[in-house]
Amino acid sequence: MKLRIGIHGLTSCYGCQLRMASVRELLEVAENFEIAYWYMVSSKGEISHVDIAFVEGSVSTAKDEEELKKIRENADVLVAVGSCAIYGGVQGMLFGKEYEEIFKEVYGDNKIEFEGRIGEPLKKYVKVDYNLPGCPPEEEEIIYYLATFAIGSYPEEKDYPVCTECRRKGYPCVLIEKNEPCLGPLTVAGCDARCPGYNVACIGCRGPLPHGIAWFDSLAKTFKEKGMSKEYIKARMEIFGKQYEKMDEMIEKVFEDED
Amino acid sequence: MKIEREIKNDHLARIEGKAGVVVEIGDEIRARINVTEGPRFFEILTKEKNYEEAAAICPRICSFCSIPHKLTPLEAIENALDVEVTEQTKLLRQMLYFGNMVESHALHLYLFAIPDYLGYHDALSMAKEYPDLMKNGMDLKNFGAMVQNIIGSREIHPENAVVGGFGKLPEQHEIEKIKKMAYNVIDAAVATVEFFLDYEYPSYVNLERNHLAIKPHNGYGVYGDEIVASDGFYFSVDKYKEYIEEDIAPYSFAKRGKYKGEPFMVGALSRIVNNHNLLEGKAKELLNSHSEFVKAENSFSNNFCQALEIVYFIEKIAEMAENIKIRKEERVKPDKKDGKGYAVTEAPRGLLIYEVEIENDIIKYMNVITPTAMFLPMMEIDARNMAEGMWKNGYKDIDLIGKKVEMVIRAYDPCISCSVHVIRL
Amino acid sequence: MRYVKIKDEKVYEFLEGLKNYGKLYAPVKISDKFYDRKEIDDVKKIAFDYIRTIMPAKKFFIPPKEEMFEIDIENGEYKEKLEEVEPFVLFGMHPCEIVALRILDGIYMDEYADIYYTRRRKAGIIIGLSCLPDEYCFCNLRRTDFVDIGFDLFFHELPDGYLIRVGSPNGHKIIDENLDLFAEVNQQDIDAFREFEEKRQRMFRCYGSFDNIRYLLELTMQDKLWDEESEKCFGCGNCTNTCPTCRCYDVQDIPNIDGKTGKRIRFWDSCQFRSHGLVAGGHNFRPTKKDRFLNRYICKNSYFYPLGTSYCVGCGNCTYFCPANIDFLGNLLKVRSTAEEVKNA
Amino acid sequence: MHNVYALYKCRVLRIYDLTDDVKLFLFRFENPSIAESWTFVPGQFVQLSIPGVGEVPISICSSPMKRGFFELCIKKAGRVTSKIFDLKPGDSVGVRGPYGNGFPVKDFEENDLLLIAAGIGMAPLRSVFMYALDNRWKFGNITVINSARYGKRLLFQKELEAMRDVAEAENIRIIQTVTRDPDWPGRIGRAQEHIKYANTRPDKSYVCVCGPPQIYNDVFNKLIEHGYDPKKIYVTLERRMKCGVGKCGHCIAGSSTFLKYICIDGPVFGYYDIISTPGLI
Ligand SMILES: Cc1cc2nc3c(=O)[nH]c(=O)nc-3n(C[C@H](O)[C@H](O)[C@H](O)COP(=O)(O)OP(=O)(O)OC[C@H]3O[C@@H](n4cnc5c(N)ncnc54)[C@H](O)[C@@H]3O)c2cc1C
Ligand code: SF4
Ligand code: SF4
Ligand code: SF4
Repeated sequence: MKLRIGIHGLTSCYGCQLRMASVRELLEVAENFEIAYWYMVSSKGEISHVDIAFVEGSVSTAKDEEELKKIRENADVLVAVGSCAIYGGVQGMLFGKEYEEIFKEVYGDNKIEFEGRIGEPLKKYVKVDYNLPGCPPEEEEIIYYLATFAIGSYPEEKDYPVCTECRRKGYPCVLIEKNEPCLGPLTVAGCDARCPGYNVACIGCRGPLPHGIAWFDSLAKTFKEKGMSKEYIKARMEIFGKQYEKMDEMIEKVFEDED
Repeated sequence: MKIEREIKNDHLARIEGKAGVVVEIGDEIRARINVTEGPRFFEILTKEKNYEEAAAICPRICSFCSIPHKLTPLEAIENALDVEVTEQTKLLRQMLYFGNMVESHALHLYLFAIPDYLGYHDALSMAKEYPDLMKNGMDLKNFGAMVQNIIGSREIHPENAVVGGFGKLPEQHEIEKIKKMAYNVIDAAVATVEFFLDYEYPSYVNLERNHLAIKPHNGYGVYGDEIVASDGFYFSVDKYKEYIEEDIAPYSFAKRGKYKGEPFMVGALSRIVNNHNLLEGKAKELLNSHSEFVKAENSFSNNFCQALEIVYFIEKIAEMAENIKIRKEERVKPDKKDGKGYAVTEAPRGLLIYEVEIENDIIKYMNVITPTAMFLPMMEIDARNMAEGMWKNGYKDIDLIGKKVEMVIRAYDPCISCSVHVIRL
Repeated sequence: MRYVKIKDEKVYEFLEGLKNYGKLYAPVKISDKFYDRKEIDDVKKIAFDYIRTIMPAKKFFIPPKEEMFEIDIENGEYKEKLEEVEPFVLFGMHPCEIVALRILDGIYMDEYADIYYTRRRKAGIIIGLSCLPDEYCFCNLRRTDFVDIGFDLFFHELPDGYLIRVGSPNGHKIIDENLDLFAEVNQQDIDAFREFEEKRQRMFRCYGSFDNIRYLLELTMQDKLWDEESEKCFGCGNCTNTCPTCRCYDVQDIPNIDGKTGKRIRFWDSCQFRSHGLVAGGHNFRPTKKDRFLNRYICKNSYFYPLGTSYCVGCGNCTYFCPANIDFLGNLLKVRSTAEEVKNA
Repeated sequence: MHNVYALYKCRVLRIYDLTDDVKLFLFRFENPSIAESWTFVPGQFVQLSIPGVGEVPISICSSPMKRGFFELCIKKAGRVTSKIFDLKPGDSVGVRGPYGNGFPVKDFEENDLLLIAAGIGMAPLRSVFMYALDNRWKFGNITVINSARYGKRLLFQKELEAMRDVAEAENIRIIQTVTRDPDWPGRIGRAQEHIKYANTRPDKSYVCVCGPPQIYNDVFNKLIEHGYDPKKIYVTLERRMKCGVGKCGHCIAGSSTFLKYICIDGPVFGYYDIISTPGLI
């Protein structure tokens, strides 16, 4: 029996769905699964019971929330796909600010009939069974997740950082060599350290490591020793890590003595 | 107004992002496009960030055009900081950009638009009966993706393009690979153009309109400093606020562009209308023999023009790959720390404008105007005209009208995520 | 032992000739500061003065990621996947890495010999190269600064060439087949060799006895030093990945999208990762970062009995490649072994 | 050269539910020559693979006297074990082994035998027990203490209960106790509290213990209090394992002066190994 899957997008750049739609094995995916719902790709179907729902995007409007809850009610398993769904994404950076103020800054005194909010991860609203990280996720991982479900199992999530893939690939370390603010040490692996491989410091697009093992404090300390300012470190780490519990606190701790 | 019938679709399928459409039929006919995608406030996200980080955030505005949303802010930043990148960087960036054009157009045509033409819900079911057609689409998409993977590090959110150049230059053998593949897929591109020759455009959406496109630096390119309108007027990008204004509608998180107070169009059709004489090679031949398919007043021609562009850009990539000899060079580091800069490029869906102000390496102000925000009002008019035309000509099947209205919208290839990145003027 | 000499002007010819014995790999510069072993096209690119490579030589024998089996899920079968192993030559191996390989041999070619490792090991020719230490090296403390076995040939730098020690039948064969490239070793060479060795010995960061470190370490596991040092750690695994003797690997079954076939792969793992000590039911034998941090110190300083050395060969990689700047030897010295640090070394 | 990671195909013959999350599986080797030659020592384990899902170490819980067949008692714990739970008779799996040192059963001969199990710990000890039953004349008195939190979690509870009376006549004592189950009609309390009821003579006994690591110290203290010889106390440990043959490094444990692989140096360790090695339990 083919598994029924649904693929959904809340507020995002649609990159995760696009990545799913552009996997090389797309036609095999269509063959091996019953795609019950995928608005970006198909005008057929509506939210109905599925074995597995994949959801990208952050909850950024009242409508998103409503839709997400409906998806959850209709899915046996829910997978949060991508940095927006897992940590709120780049728009999640505004976390902690007042929505009304930001709205005003952008829309002035105009009124819009939909209710917007600051982007938040799915787990704030519903139970998430698995995370498929990435911004966007890698083709290999998308296939791995789907395939493990297809054989009646489930994926093993990575809990080690980009650094280790960087080393497995033999790339020169940009943090040691060029003192560039690489976030590889606290970012969940899976991209085969793409950016360090291009001599670009990782900006942590896959999001911080799960299980409380993203050591923002240790890394901030090293950055500080390399002469970076607190504002700079914070600004960089928050791009994908703002909604990681204790990120702010961990960075503050490193700069405590100074303030 | 008493509403007799209403077409309402909360969530349009097969477009990028989340929007709905409402058509009300009564004494008069009204249409509006509800952009329900949540706001993401990119101007605020990038504020107070180092420019390098800002340039990494911008692509996240939209995955379909993440390359334009990387390369355009880079150019604006470089303009602000007086960075003059090398010729090689310019060439590679152009190639990267063209790769994105091919992929984006291929995805849009094959995944979103063509199923409409053939009467399918989606490309996946279409693929069963039209496997060869679908293979063309996948080949084109894969080719575009390959170019972006090689030069940009990946096809979505390319991190290799950085201020002053590239983190790592592609290897010569990778360029060779691009060249080889380009020649392999050109037939698929031509077949795409030919696909559209079997279809006529609905005349209901015929309407005189202004087309805005870039005045390219060289050839039928994507980089330039000036914007030309089909009314003959042109202006340089730093004056954009004088001619392009935006307003807000209560049913949309996206702002809506006007040129001299009027709705206008941007995108593949606008580029061909304004710059067709710059086309070369096979694309030019195809255009010459099928010029009746380019109708400035009909937005359906946009799909045909996208297909033409695929041919053009693949040939161009092949030509560039033929000539380029990768030289080792370092990225150019800016001497300045402050400045104000503008950039405009032609994203797959049309003009994309970035404005930045930098103080001590930190972004103090950033403004982005995306193509979808520009053409939204025009798209709404076309959607309305489609519904009205059909209704007045005796079509009473609301579902059918709804489908056709969706087709109009899809012809534009709107990018809703882009449109709600949210702009501040 | 058999000794021969090669003069500088013949070295490149010799290296070029090595390609007849297999693919030639040697250290090359890959960025401003780092070296790695790569396949050599142009022998002039070989870096003779490198000290350490970012990937230890273990990568040639246990690749960072490899496929072990093809899986036929439908029929419940695992088919072993053994790719063709071609002969290859590793030129420029320093003593510590040669010992490290022998430690890996002990692990991988014991009673339960690992076929993947063994096949590659048998296909590899090892050519050593003498080196001068930097402030990260402490092979002298580990007694791995000089090797008697474990190589086919070993090159010792001389002012005008290299003194070569021949360490295996394969080594003899290579010398014999290229006899015209070599000369006899004369008194001058012997003096130069001695001088080099003396100079080298004077350059180390510390001297003294280090074997007792394992007792001292065990006795000081409660010290707050370990709290402080582990706090700096990113838990990123760079230390274990760059360590020539760390060899933990993880295994995963990866099904294909058809759900009918798949592959079993293995890839480098690290004891610095949370899941390394995790067992079903959520119990973790090394639940905190400090536990994991200390685990490496314990493991590396324990004895590898078959060779009578510690698992750590004193190469200094883990310190040099630590992005958090944690000094492995420095910390060991802090728990006070009797070895003494020489300032201004 | 033989590939140590290569798997022998085995078929599931029978499945018994032991508790709501533990099942007993009876396997048979497909290949007759392996079925004939394959043997093991109680306390050893196999690596069991579910194709496409993964591999896990599982102790063998039957007696080695039964050639060609073996039993595994498996608790549903995660990815692989959940898939094992979906197996049906006739399905095939991959098995390799046996691995580990096992209990020194030869040394046990002519002594009394005290087996103390908590929770899933009964799995490896059942193998020792079955072996002792198959070779009854070689051993002295035998006591099995089987403990769990709740009655319904006691492994092999029925099997053991059924043989209780006959067993007493054979100088085999079976003690089943639970810690948290008010409805349980039998004994209450932790395993170590029942050592005093054993029929084994402390000065003539070998002791085997298996359970969660937290219980070991208490059990040891009680045993020593009762006069059991620390030299003759054995435990079996568990760790994450990916190879079972001393390669993958996951099961390395201990301290810098005593570093051990649980898979090849263990999983069975003596009492003195344990107390002289921080980190082993
Ligand atoms: C020597 C030995 C004997 C064992 N005997 C039995 C037995 O008789 N019956 C029984 O039910 N269980 C036994 N276990 C425990 C059993 O191996 C784990 O329950 C099992 O590995 C869990 O795997 P999983 O994939 O279901 O769980 P997950 O938690 O999803 O595990 C994922 C991976 O982690 C590893 N892993 C997780 N937990 C353990 C663990 N406890 N031990 C080793 N590796 C682990 C495995 O490699 C597994 O593939 C034994 C363990 C060891 C080491
Ligand atoms: S470059 Fe970044 S990811 Fe790579 S090892 Fe260094 S810190 Fe880690
Ligand atoms: S290296 Fe970092 S920024 Fe680059 S793709 Fe990986 S996680 Fe994202
Ligand atoms: S522990 Fe450090 S110094 Fe010792 S062998 Fe490993 S990497 Fe080298």
